[in-house]
Amino acid sequence: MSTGWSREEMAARAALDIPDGSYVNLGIGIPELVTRFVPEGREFIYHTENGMLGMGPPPADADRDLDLMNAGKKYVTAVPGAAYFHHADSFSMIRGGHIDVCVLGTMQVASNGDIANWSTGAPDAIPAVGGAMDLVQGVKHIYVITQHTTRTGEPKLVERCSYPLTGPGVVSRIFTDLAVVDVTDNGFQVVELAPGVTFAEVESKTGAPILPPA
Amino acid sequence: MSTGWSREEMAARAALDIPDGSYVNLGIGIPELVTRFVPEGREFIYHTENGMLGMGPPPADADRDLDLMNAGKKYVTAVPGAAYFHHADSFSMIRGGHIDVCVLGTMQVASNGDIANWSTGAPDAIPAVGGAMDLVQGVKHIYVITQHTTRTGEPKLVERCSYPLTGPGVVSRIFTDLAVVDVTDNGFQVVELAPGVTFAEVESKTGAPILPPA
Amino acid sequence: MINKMYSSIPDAVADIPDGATVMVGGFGASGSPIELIHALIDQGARNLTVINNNTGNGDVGLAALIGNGQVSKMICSFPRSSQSRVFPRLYKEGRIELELVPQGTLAERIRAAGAGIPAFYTPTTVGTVLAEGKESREFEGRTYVMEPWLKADFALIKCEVADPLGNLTYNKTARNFSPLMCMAATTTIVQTKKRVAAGEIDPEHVITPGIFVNRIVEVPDPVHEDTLIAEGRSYP
Amino acid sequence: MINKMYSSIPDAVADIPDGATVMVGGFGASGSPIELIHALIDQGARNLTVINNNTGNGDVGLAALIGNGQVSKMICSFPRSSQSRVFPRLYKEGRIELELVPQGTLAERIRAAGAGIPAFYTPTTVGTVLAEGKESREFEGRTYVMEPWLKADFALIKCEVADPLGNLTYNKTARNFSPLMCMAATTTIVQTKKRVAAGEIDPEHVITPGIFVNRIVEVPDPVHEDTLIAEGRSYP
Repeated sequence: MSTGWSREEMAARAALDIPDGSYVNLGIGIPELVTRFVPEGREFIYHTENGMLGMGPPPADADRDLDLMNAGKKYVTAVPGAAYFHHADSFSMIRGGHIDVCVLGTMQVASNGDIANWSTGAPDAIPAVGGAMDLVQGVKHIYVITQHTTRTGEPKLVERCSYPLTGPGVVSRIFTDLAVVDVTDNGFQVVELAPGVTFAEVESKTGAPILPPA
Repeated sequence: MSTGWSREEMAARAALDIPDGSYVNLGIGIPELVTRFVPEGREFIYHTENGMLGMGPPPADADRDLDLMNAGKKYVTAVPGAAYFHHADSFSMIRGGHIDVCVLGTMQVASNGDIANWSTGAPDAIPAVGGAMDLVQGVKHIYVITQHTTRTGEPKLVERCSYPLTGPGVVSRIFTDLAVVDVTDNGFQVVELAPGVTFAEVESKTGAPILPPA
Repeated sequence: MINKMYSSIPDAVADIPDGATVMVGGFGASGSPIELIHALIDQGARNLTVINNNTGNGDVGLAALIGNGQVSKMICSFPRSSQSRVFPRLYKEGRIELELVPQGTLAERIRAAGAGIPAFYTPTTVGTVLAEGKESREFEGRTYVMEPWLKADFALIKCEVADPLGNLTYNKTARNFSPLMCMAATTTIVQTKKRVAAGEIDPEHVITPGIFVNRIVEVPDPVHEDTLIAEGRSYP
Repeated sequence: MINKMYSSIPDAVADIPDGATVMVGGFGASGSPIELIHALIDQGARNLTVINNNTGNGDVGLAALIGNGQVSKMICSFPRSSQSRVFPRLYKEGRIELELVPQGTLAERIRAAGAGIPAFYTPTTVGTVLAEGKESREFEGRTYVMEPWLKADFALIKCEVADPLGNLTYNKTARNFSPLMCMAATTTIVQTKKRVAAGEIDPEHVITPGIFVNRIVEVPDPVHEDTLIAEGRSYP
């Protein structure tokens, strides 16, 4: 077992790559941790698909407003300068290319930037897509935070996704517990290794050709 | 010269055919007079394309707000219960079939319901269409108020419009100084003659076959 | 004076017929018009096509309507969530149809219906199984799919403040799909927490202009789906 | 802290290059960002394509920009009005191009650009000369024409209240095209009558969320086109 980055460290590393003043949409899971690691001197404005810019942290139970939820249906707060709007306006922000960065979890991501994070394609599964396909097509930069492999050790960074795609060729950067990996014209390219992790380990746990750090 | 209806009487007659509670858009000219003749016990809500429902009468000069205009760029007021909105929402009301009645002036109207009221088609004219083509395609009922003939005595109710169309087959009822005329599957049909006006006179001043009152 | 107020919830939903297409406002629990949905359960219309982002939670509200066998088809983006049991069961038994529509496309299709736009192009779903059977086309070197408008016979909507003309405001993220659904339904039925006189809502602050609203009932203390579920309630 | 405020009007428009496409908010005189337009006259960019409902009035604002020879093409719905003289003269002399777009189609094309919708279908212009050259198509037995989105490099916008994040409100019918243009331009430049701190605009009352705004200058006492014309003014 390598050392590598913890969930929190992955989120913190991703936050480092988000410029000051960015409009950011965060997926459910590890991506939500990004809010805890905004680098000193930077400010991000969080968008939630259900109709809000300026989403703040969860409220204390006593302060929660049953009409103030995020896209994951969790209770949230509003920061000063927030705005509410309806769903068509919210997805105009997404589809129209106004959101700068979206950080998503995933089941698989391929070396051509394909992402599969909405369905296993199992015949008895109930398909549920939400806003995932809108986000990957509309947001300027699609970042992924994910463990490098599944719990059973299968690579999540693959040559071709075996699960149904959320969108083709959309991911630009991947933050795993082992490395930061770019999707380039030449496929996966490690840009940074986690402390104590070797390129050989990353390569062995990646299901596609991957280039070492330059 | 026949007696016939005055401009005010034409507007009052048109107002009689607008049901209580209607959302109404009025064109420039005689149609604007409709607001003065709302029948007792009825209430109309006026829509103006530039972004307002609940348009009220012109203000006294001292009370005018330079940011409160109608589509004809005249200063207006807002009634209690008014709402402001942007142009895409305003034309959603029009195109989406939410406005009940639009009363327009015209240059020509044909017996198949075609209307031509935006351009003479003269080669040196500067074309200007505004919202006319949106209105005639979107509003549920298109009424026309017009003199029966031009100043030089040419019929304005014609078999085919010679001017460029605003929209094809859209007009349902016409209020002239001489008669109320419906556009039917059988062409023009007089439904009411102005006091002192004979059907023969109407027929002689109409540029298309026209049926007498039933 | 124009007055769209109804004094009785049952009266407001009485004429929804079997086979109707019904939009239901709300995103998850926020903005869900529980009282109107429960009145529709009491009323009993069947074979409904329901449009909502989700499929309800627990055994109240939309989930209860589905559980009561009144819905033959759901059009939604996310039919399962942590507390949705009713739809998954019926779906696996083959007793309810599902049209899965991505969330942004769902919102835009509803808006298009209200705006008189029969179809539009979107990049969403391109290159995925959800684009299968859709017409695609290139604009400026990128591929898009064509999506049709989505209309309804009725919309059931929850708002915060309403006046008798039908001007509405909402509370926070309870707004979500509701202003769009008001535009897209032939008959829009609204439950409001608070009723005010015409003119009391600042014309600058109106979110849904009255032209999109047909009927309003005042429900001063609406129940909230999350509260009902926490209390273990079911309906009827 | 995010702060989109500029202290100088010239700085806010300094980088608009020759050949740019510029949306200008306003419907006739209401909502016209006269100070920003005059700064663009001072700045001198030429060969501009300008998108506005009209073509300006008198010899100030948009009409003055056109009169100064900076505009090679207008995209608008109504290029003449009682007080517009500059555009008609240049048009008749063949010195300015005109793309005539019906008002509702103009609004929807601008919104489409902001919403990532490359094209949509509308019934407007069907059966008229303005449909010539457009692709048409039937939906549910009715004919519609296809219209493309309409983008811009810059938008010049006048608003009533702004905060440093770019959240905006407007005054009455001065709202018109402005919220749509904010969405559709790569760089949106706003003049505001009043500046407030973030949080002072109620999140329920924001008309243009800050994500659509790039630069804001405070112009506490903006001139109004109608007043300038009544005073017989011209610019520069």
